[in-house]
Amino acid sequence: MDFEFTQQETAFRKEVEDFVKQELPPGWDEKIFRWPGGYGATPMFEANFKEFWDQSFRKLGSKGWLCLGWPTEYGGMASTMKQAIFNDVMSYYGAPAADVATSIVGPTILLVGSEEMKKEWLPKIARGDVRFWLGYSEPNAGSDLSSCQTKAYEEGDDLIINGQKIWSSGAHIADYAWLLARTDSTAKKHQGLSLMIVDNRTPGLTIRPIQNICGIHSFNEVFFDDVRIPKKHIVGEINKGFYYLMVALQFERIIMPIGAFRRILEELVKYVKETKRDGAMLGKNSRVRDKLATMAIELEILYGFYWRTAWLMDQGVAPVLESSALKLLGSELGQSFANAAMEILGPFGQLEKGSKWVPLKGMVSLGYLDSVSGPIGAGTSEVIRGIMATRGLGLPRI
Amino acid sequence: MDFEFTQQETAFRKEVEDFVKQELPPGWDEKIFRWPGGYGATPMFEANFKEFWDQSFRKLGSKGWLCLGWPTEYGGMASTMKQAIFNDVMSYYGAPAADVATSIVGPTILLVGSEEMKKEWLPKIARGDVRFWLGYSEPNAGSDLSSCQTKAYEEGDDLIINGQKIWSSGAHIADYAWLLARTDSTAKKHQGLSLMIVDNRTPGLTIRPIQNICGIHSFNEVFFDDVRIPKKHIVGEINKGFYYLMVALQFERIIMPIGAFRRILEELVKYVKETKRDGAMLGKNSRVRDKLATMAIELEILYGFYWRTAWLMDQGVAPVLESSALKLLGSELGQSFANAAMEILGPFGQLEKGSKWVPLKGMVSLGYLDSVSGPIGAGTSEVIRGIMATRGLGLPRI
Amino acid sequence: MDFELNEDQRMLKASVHHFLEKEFPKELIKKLYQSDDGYSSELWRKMAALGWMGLLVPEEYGGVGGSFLDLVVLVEEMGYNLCPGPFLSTVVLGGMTVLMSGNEEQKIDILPKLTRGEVKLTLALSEPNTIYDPSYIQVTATLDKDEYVIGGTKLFVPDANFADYFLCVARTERTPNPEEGITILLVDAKNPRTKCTLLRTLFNSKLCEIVFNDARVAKENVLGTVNLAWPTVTAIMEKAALVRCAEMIGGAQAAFDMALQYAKQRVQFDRPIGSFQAIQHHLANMWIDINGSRFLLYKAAWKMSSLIRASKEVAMAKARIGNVYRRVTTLGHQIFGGIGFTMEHDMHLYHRLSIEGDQAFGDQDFHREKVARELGL
Amino acid sequence: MDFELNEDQRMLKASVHHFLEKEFPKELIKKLYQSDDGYSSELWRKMAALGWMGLLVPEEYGGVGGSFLDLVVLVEEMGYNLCPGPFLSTVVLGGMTVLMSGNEEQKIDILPKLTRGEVKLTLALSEPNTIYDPSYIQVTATLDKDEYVIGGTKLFVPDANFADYFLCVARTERTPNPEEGITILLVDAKNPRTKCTLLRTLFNSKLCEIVFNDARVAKENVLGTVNLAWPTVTAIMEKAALVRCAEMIGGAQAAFDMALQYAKQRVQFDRPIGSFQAIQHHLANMWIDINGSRFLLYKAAWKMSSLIRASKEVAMAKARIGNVYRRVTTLGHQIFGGIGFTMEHDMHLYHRLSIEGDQAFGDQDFHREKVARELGL
Repeated sequence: MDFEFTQQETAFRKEVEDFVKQELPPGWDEKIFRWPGGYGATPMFEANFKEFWDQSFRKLGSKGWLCLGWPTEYGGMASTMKQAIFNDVMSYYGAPAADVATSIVGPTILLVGSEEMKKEWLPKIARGDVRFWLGYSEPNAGSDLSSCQTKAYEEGDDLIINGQKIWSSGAHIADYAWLLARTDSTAKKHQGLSLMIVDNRTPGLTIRPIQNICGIHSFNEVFFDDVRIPKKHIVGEINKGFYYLMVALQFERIIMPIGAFRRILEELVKYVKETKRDGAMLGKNSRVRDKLATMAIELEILYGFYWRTAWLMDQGVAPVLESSALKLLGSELGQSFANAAMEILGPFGQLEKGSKWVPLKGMVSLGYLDSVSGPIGAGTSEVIRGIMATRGLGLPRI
Repeated sequence: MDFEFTQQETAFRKEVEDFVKQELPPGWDEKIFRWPGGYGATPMFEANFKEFWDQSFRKLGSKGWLCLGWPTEYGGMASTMKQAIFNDVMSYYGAPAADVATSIVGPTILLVGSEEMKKEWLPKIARGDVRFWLGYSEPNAGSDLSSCQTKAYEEGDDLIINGQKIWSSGAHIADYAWLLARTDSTAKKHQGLSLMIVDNRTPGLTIRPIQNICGIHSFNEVFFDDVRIPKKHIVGEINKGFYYLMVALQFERIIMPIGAFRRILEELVKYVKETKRDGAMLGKNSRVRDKLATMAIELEILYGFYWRTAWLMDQGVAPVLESSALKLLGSELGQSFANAAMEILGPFGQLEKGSKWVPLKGMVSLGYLDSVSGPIGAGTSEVIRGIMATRGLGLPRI
Repeated sequence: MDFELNEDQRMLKASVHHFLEKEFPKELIKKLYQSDDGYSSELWRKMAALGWMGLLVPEEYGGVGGSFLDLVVLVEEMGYNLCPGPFLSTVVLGGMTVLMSGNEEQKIDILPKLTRGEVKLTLALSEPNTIYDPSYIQVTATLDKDEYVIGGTKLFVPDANFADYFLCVARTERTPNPEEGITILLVDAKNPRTKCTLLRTLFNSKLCEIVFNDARVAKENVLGTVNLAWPTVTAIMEKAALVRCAEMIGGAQAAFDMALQYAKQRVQFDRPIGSFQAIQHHLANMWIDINGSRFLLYKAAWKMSSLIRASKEVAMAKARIGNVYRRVTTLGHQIFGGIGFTMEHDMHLYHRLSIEGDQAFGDQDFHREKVARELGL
Repeated sequence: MDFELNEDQRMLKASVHHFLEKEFPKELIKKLYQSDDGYSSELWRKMAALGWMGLLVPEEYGGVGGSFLDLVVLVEEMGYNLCPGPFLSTVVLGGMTVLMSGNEEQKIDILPKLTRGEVKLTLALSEPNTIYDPSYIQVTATLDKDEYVIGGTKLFVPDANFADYFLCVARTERTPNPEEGITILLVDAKNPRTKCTLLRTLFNSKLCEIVFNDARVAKENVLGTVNLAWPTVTAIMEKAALVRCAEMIGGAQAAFDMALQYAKQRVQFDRPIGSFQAIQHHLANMWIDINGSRFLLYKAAWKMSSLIRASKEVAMAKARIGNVYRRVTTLGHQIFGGIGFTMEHDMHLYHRLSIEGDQAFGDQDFHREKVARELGL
């Protein structure tokens, strides 16, 4: 056993740290904020950050940091551990680090895409040139993606797509859809679905914004009305989309912005050490101490699953249990951090960004709202516990 | 609204209180102990208390206190509220108050029994002359009683019973079984079951003790080998046993020994006010204070469901949700009281009865074990939440 | 015992429910909450005309002379429908304080107007360094001839932006016992040396900062006895905490009702999600949480109505119900999934309110500590 | 990073597992636990022969010279199979204390015998009025010529009934700093002026009371420096806490394995109970609890092995793992239902041990407070 980074990893961590401190615009901390574990306040999906984010991604791309986990022959460093280190550091600073293209589209194409597709898409993604949105959920297919009703029928060399997607995070600032659609209506639910790439500019594709409860436009509804794409945009084999999607789940987990938890905890500790209430330092209150100690312990456990998942992936193992635990605990920690922070800060926690008396830049009030999305998005906690039990522990399905 | 007892109820409460204080043998507190919410340390099922218990029941019977909830024409006072008051006071003192006969057999016969059966059994039960055990569970029918495999086939005017029961609390000190058996093997699972009364002395009935984890013999296995009983011992209509059993559930809930919670809380409060640890009174430790305050609040809520269930029953309502909540919270409180008490007492809590340094007469170590039985016995918490959801809240079954 | 509302209370409950449903559609409520002017003066007058403002005001001052329990019934329904406006501030923090400690002149001056909906009040208590520990109250009022001069900053004053009068809790004397030397002063909100700033919060719930910059008020404006106001403040905080509990239970019930209905309709994996054991258990737990806590609420309210000391019951209710409201709305979101996470949906309104209610008038830790004291610890 | 045991550790783990499974069937374990003489001297010798007692003892004293991580691997398996006996007391409380602060003579005298299983030790620290706050240690040792005279009562001393020597933590001087003036003395258990009484506990786990009635020991029996033993005590308590964590994780894993297997087999409502969502979620939560905490355990153990300060990691592990063990065995009982509630079943053994382990060497509150201090609070 060894719980230290290698020298090379330590050096890499330092390099990322130096880079991000230098590159982030002054006052960045005040501008953006993402509550870890939540999906509602993701700055990369906000239109006003698009330009900065695009530029940043190209810079990261030029350093080779958008494909750290990919094999070296595709420009990567074949190290999920490095990717995890990178995400940890970047998310601590609220900096751009990973998106749907780098964490889901790229790895899936690597795994199941044709040579042609690899050649076409991987370099663009690694350079940070293209952004994708995830076209999975539909009004009647949320937890149950196999109920996907968006249809794509063949017509010559093309597919014609009709249907509707929802909760499409960042569709409005992305270039392409990574779309799940039904290509065989006669097959069983899971078996007739395909993954495909759709250019956002294709005629018939309409995007309508949804405002989430954080007051942010991150989600969209996307309508497909006779949208025509070339068949070669199907990823891997036709009708295997659902299985690809399941396999890709593990990639998704490791992009958790785990460093943001670390940051919040540090800022809270600092706050209670500096703040007097009712004549005593908050940090001397044993109830406050218990809450912060518990947060620190739970975060340490989350890091355990985080590093272990990365390590297992580098061993070539698909860690169903570990990566599920990571998602589950991450979203629960998002909630328990928000709850504990609110309880520690008292009414000050409710103040919003910009208020004169607001502590921690107003992140707690935003986080309190956003944190309810954690156990809902990207697989509800109920679904994930079920996956752990059946696929991970071998318990029988119904 | 009114949260006070009536004058009559207050007077009754006082009468019970005076009675129990006078009647309990000296040192009773040291001898017996029951952890509320648990099923493993019930003194009424222990052989060494049988004589005292039998005598006490006859005394209570002579005062008319074993059938407080029954209609006046059967000797009762038609007041579930009084029954609840009675149980509360008696359980506070760890005194005999109710058993299977008075709380389940009697009320069920009242509801569905024939006139003949009423005449035969109700007076005996009200006098405290007979004790019953509950023959529901089997090795393969625990949560799922409808899977009952004990069979009773008709032969002339008799039934011949074969099969096995388990977790039969107090069968070894009781006179009769209140037995669930399959009388129609061709019907659907729920529909072929009957309730019947079986004399423990009937040939072919064998009782084998089971020692529970509290080290107490309260449970038994009971084997039926061609046990012959007269058909007239069937309760109500044949093949309706499962439905009777469901209806009777509510009666069972109100016998919770709720006063024992009150007693434990009082004793813990007293203990922390008198005990110094590490130079300070335990009661001044804010973590201890939080735990005791939380216990008090949760107990108050339990009392809310307790009185409300009694009140609703007196209104003629069958309170599915309230009585289920009562059982659920009662068993959970049994666990959380045991956990909190252990945490407050530290290693002293682990000491057993009789030890020189033991606090609270050793009830905490016993309670810690017994409390795991609460959410298992008389319907697991999982089953009860399901009943609340489907029968109480109208959610669809599968 | 009797667990039912009486006939009048049932009628009150039904009529409030009906009125709010009709007059306060959720669209209006969302608009009101998002605006700085979070109530409708027209509807405020209608509510007054229905007797809501004067529910607790004795008939001699033009009120209805109802019981505290009646108020709880009313507010539970207001919570159910998220009724916005400075009701609790005016009626409890203001009206009940005047009723408890005002002199006859003050009562005659204020209470009839309050009943008619013509005057709005609030109590200014918390400060940057204390939520409400009298030892750390730093706003001072110093007698200068016939006037008190008030200086300092109050924080999180509810609905101060609407108020015609602030009831300012100030230190008028340094004493060894911190609970002495506290006085309540009636300050005209138009006093030029007060500055009220609306704070932006999670629920935009009109919590304000008030800076008193040597604001002068006549010494006739003292409410109650100079230096001896702290017991009044404590009593009012207890009542306000309990009324807030009523609002929270109402809100939790609404969130539960919405989630239950949705669980019966929403189909995933070819069956209603309410047929899944995990969702069933969530809903059973929510039901228990709400109904168990409602007992605490009504027992405390009944005691108050019956003029029996209810400090322990109020502390129990407040320690528990804020937590329940938060849990219920969090599970409500979990059951609704994505659709509940949108601005158009109503669930987040309840969720926002739950944390505010939990912290108003003493949070869980505060009230658990009170329960411990009531246990004799 | 590397999350795997090395080759030697994997072999150790497998051989321990195999040995215990073979030599300690559950029936024997139940017998041993229920008797006052809770271990088998024959098996104790076998364990010694396998090198378990001397695992951490340097080769120069006849030991194996293994790492702390090796010990954790060993004890995790011991916990899995509920291996009874005074192992932790002898090896950690006794052996490691001698190793850390004994002089050469003492080491040469004790450690080889300990390694061969010929001598058993324990540390007497807690007292009726303190679990372990040095300010309240009341057992005193007073120098009288060449001897220390020890007086007072120690409580909850593990395995003192088996021990050949007590390492008694006594106050030798009153000092302004309570952490000074504490000394460890090696007391022969046969000393006629000591009285050891076995306390009956939930797990019958051989916690003892020792009364020192002016027991005299030669001053050569001081272990380490007079008056300056507290840092040693703290260090030993940290190690003992972590070793106990290893035992608890092993036990939790065993309880989980049993429950998982049962959930796959037990049929109710015509399907395996493990197909019910509620049971599935219980088991998923148990898996997360155990595996999340095992990370804390191994990280702390690796730090100790690497001689990196691990106070924070140990406190995190101990604060969490006791709770996890208790939760896992409680859910284990829930899954087994009635059958698990019988004496013949094994689950209750784990359940009993879980509360004892949680409280040994500092409970959750104690260690959470330590974590808070490590956070700089």
